Amino acid sequence: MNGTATATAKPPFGYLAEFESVRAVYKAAEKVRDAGFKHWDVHSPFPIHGMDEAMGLGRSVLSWLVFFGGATGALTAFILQGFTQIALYPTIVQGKPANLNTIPAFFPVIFELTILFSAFTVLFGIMGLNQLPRLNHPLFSSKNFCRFSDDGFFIVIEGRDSKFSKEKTKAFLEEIGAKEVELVEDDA
Amino acid sequence: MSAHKSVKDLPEDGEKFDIKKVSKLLGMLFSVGILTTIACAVIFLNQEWRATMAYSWLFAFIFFFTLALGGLFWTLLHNATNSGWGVAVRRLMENLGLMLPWLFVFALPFVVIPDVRGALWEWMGERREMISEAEDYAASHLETETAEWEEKVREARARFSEVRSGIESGMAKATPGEKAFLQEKLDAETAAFDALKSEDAAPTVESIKAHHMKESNVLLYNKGGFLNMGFWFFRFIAYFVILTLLIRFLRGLSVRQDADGDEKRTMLARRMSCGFLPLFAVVTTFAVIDWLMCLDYTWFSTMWGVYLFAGSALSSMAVLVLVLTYLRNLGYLRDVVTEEHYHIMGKLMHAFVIFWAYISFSQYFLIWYANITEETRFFLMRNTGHWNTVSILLVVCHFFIPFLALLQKRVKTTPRLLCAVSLWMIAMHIIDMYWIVIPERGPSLGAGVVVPGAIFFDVLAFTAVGALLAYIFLRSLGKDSLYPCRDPRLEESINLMN
Amino acid sequence: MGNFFPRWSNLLPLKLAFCLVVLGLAVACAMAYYFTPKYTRVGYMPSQPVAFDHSIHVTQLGLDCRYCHSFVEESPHSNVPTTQTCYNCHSVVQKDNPKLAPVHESMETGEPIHWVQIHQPPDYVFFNHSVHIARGVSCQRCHGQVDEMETVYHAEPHSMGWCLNCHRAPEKHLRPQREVFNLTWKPEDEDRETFYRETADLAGLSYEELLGASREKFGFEEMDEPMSQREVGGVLKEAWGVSPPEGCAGCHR
Amino acid sequence: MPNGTTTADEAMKGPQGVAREPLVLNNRSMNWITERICGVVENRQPLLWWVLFLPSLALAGLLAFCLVYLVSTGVGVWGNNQPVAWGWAITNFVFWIGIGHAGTLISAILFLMRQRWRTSINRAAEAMTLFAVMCAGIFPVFHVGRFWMAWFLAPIPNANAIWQNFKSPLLWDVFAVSTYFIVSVIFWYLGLVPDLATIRDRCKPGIKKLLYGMFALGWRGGNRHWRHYEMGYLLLAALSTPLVLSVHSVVSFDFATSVVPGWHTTIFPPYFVAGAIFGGFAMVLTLMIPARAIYGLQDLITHKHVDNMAKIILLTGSIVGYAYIMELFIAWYGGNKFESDAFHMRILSGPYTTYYYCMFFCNVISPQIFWFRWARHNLWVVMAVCMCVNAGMWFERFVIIVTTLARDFVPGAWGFYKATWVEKSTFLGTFGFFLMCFLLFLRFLPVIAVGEVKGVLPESNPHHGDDEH
Repeated sequence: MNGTATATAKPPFGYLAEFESVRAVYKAAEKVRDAGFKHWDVHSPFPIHGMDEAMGLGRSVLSWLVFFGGATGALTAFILQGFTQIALYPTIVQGKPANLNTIPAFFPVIFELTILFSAFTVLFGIMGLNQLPRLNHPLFSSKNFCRFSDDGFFIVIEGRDSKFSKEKTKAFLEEIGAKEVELVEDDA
Repeated sequence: MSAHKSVKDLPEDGEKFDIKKVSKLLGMLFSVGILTTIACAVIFLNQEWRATMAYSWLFAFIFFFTLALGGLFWTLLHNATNSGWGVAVRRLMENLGLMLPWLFVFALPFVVIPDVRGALWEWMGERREMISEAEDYAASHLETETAEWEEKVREARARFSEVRSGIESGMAKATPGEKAFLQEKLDAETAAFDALKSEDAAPTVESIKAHHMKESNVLLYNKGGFLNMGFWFFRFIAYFVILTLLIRFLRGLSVRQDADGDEKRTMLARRMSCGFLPLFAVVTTFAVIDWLMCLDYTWFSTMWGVYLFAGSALSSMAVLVLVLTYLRNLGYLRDVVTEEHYHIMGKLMHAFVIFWAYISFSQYFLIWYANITEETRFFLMRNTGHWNTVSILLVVCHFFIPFLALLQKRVKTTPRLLCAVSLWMIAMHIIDMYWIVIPERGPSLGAGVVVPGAIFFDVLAFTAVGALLAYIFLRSLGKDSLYPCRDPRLEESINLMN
Repeated sequence: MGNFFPRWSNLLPLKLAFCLVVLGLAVACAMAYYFTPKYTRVGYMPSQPVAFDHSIHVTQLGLDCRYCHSFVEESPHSNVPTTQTCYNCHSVVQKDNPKLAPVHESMETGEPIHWVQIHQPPDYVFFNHSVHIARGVSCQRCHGQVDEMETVYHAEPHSMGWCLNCHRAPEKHLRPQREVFNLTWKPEDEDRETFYRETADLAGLSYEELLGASREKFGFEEMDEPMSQREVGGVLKEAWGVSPPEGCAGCHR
Repeated sequence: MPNGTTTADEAMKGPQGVAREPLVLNNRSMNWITERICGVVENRQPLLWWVLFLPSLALAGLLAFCLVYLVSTGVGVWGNNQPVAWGWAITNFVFWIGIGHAGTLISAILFLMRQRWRTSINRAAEAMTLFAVMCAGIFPVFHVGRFWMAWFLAPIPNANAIWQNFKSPLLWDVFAVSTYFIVSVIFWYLGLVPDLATIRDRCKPGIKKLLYGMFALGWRGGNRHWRHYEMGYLLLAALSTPLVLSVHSVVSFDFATSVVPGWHTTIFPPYFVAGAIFGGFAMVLTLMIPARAIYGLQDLITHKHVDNMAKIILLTGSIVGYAYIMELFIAWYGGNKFESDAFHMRILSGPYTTYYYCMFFCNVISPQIFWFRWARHNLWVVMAVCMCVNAGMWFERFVIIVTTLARDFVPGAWGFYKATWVEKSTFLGTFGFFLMCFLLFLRFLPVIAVGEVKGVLPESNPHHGDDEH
């Protein structure tokens, strides 16, 4: 909207190329990967099966984070219950002793807190790894881009990629089957 | 990402397992099986060892029974859920289930030798004793009891006439209100007296017997409707007849489809499997109630059937993984089964590891928490002394270790690793079954906690049943194609993507 | 079409989250301090209709607690003295002191003095003064150094946790029964021989037995070493068999 | 996968042979799906929405009134007393918590099993879960009497220097239900993020765009994001599955850990879980069959969906039946006098035998009609059975709680329980609150997971059309 004066000084955010179908964007992604680009992404209304391999991405590290999140939860619950029931407030109720032999009775809460902590790790893990929330982004200034959430399939090659060049990249994108290529400025 | 595979590229008649390739193994299994079976037979013939051996045999039998039962379950589930992924391995499930009719042969000692079943299921002997004792008692006491009853009636008559005359004399000078009250009293007295002197109240052999049985063992008497020999035999036969019919019907459909490729057979199998599932549930539940829960007829748990089912489905999936890998190593099923199938089988194993833990924890937990005398016996026996070590071992090794192992995708998709887990799971299932059957032996036979030396019998029985069944299983693999080669869903299955 | 959200909105969520965390911690700390009886009760010092000075009566004049709170040993409730009790002395002493005007007025009209109650357990708590007194819990343990107060105030929180502190470890607070009303008593002042001779009777042991057992347990060597609260309380707890209730039904009946 | 022009009429007849049915009928395009689902949120609501919303609002008001009346007057306005101290309050709690199980079940278990038909119904079912759990939470909170003291259940240090009794099933319940609610909210919200982005991108700048935009977190649909998102979603599904099982198991522990006859039986945990799924699916169908008709979503929520859910109802209903029979068998077989008497009282001689037979008919007999395809494909029959099941599951909880408490060990302590108008109105009010929340959800959020439905279209497979050459 604004950004006309400074846009020339700054490098552009990148090229936004639209593709016809899932199949087309998938094939194109394989080519972009093979061309050796680093800072690029495929935008689609839903996750495309097999796109991680097509883009050459590995497995998400989220599962490890969640494993440790869950372990923290289990430990928290164990310490919370052990500490309060055995050390701080040992009462003999339900005919159960106030020592570690009562551990079966602690299982339900250990389980619940494991799940709770894991779920929080998932939520904040996704937000952290994806650097969300991010409400303002150069891509949003493209009128065309908003169709990514409807039925548009896009490949974005960013300007900060070392292989990026204003002319060649555009030609490359058109060559791999882009329907329309648009230069997105880093204005916002 | 591999290219789409077509059924057309596969051999038209499927792959047949050539048993000649494994003739050495078969020969070994057969000879070991026969030798150990003879040894077992010798032990059974020995009066002194028979009871000890009975438990060993039950342990061996029930372990393999649960495996075969699991084969049937997976076949049923696969058909009923209209599933596509498992077509490639369905024949293996069917073959595993097909061991059920054979297991009847191995169950024969329980039916044929009275001492064997008597040693295992004490209610049989106790019940017989209870009945004969009650009969003797009834026969010898009929006269005295009748005399006693007559005496009682006589006394009551005297008392009744006294009361009646008293009331009647009182009625003469009573107010209307009092009259009604006295009349009521008189009616009650008359009714009580009539009841006592009526023919029904007269002691008979039957009534004395029933009364005596109730007195001597009320629990066994009350359970007589379920725990009696006639019904027990009927159930025993019925279980095997039903299970045999189920598996033969489904496998028959499947094999006939190999020849004609008729889609309708798939539809029929699906419809029938849905209907068979309730039947399967009932048979499984009562079979394990009969054979395992009744090892101690005083103990009970509503969860019992589900608990055995969970272990059965889990370990039979492990067996399927092992058999599959074995066949693939021999060069079969290479084009049909991929790592994706392993992945799903691994996931199912994982699910059942959790399910087993859930069920067994719930069962233990509720009994432990409520702490009611009649229920805790089972766990008192297994959570004290050396058996407690086994219990704790089960918690750690039947749940935590495989759970953590199967958490990783790599383990589920690598056949070698999944086989290791499967072997582990089967070992744990052996221990689980041992832990269910064997602790009952020592106390039942009056030989302390553990019968010394009996473990050799256990190993022997296990080897005998195992080797022979493995022999039969391998041979039955060779009869038909190793996968349903004309199943309409085969293409979907071989292109499986997780 | 440009971005709907301005650029500064990108960092806003993080800033907000940070502020929320700080705010949350602040609120938690504030509540932990200000919403507990430690804060809400302790220090409560209402002005009474008569400016009665405990420090004069107790410390200077040496009046025993029981002179005024006469039923504290027998009754669950500790009574507040009647006007007549005041008049025992003040009909003569300081008769014309203007501070005593409400007392005279009360005496004339028969209307009791409206003392403001300071220590008030909730109605669902059954607290019995007499049992505590009978087992060596001094007034001062719950009401503070009343003997030095010019105006009485709430010295201890009287929260449930505070009660439980003592119920869980009574040995930290017990003293010989004769010293319950001695608000200046210290364990160091206690004479060991007297203490053990008295306590041996309570414990049903001989003096030598009790002394020997304690010597082992508390590790003193000389008889004239000063005694510690641990020793006094520990021995008394054993001797009396004190095991205060820790379950709910002990106080909430 | 053959995908001709299957229409709703053809789908009615069911699958021909073994071919797989398409999940979206009439070959709809992605844009059509977006328009249709977002249209529900963006367009004016149909008259029927208002017709349903206003009475729901009124009933929710009744709930508020009843609760205010309860608190201001005292818990005595409810009919519970000794010996039946739990009565309707806990019956309703277990009932609503059970309803709340289908949502996460559909989302999690069916997701893990790669049952792609879940995509059309999971969003609504999850929303239903949340509202049902809210309704459930009301009852125990107010049942404690002084509900402003309910924070005593949280394990935080306080001036009382005591700690919760972690050996108590009731405390496990607190943990289980609150964990379940939080995880369900996370699951639901995570699934909503891409769809909120869809609505955001369609909004004109304004307050709506601001709100949807804020909650969409600036989602851009990049595959580098989808990668973590998909993994996270999978993990949440994997976590929610045992969580669903645990919640109702823990609820069953409230009963089964005791020694009370009729409560203490080891099959309770799986039996409660099956019952919860059973009742939950019935409620999903009860809500979704009208909703799809009102908003014209028949191409997305097809007969296949109804058929599958009917089958799950049949399955879980039969599992519940298995548990009933096992309970009866073991009550007789176990030889415990009190246990067998408790069941004798339930089915033959007690004051509440009618409830038992209602329960048995509604839960075990009525779903058996789903063995027949015509019944699963006749929406009226499906609705009728679902209503039966909704009622039957309430009866089940009533039978378990009230008949047992009214007739426990000592005849001298027996009693009779009758609910007051306050309890009845409160229960009715929760239905109002539930429906109100659900209607508001329909109004403001995408009722179907837009992105996920697009993902099950044949053309969403990157290899779609690879063979045709």
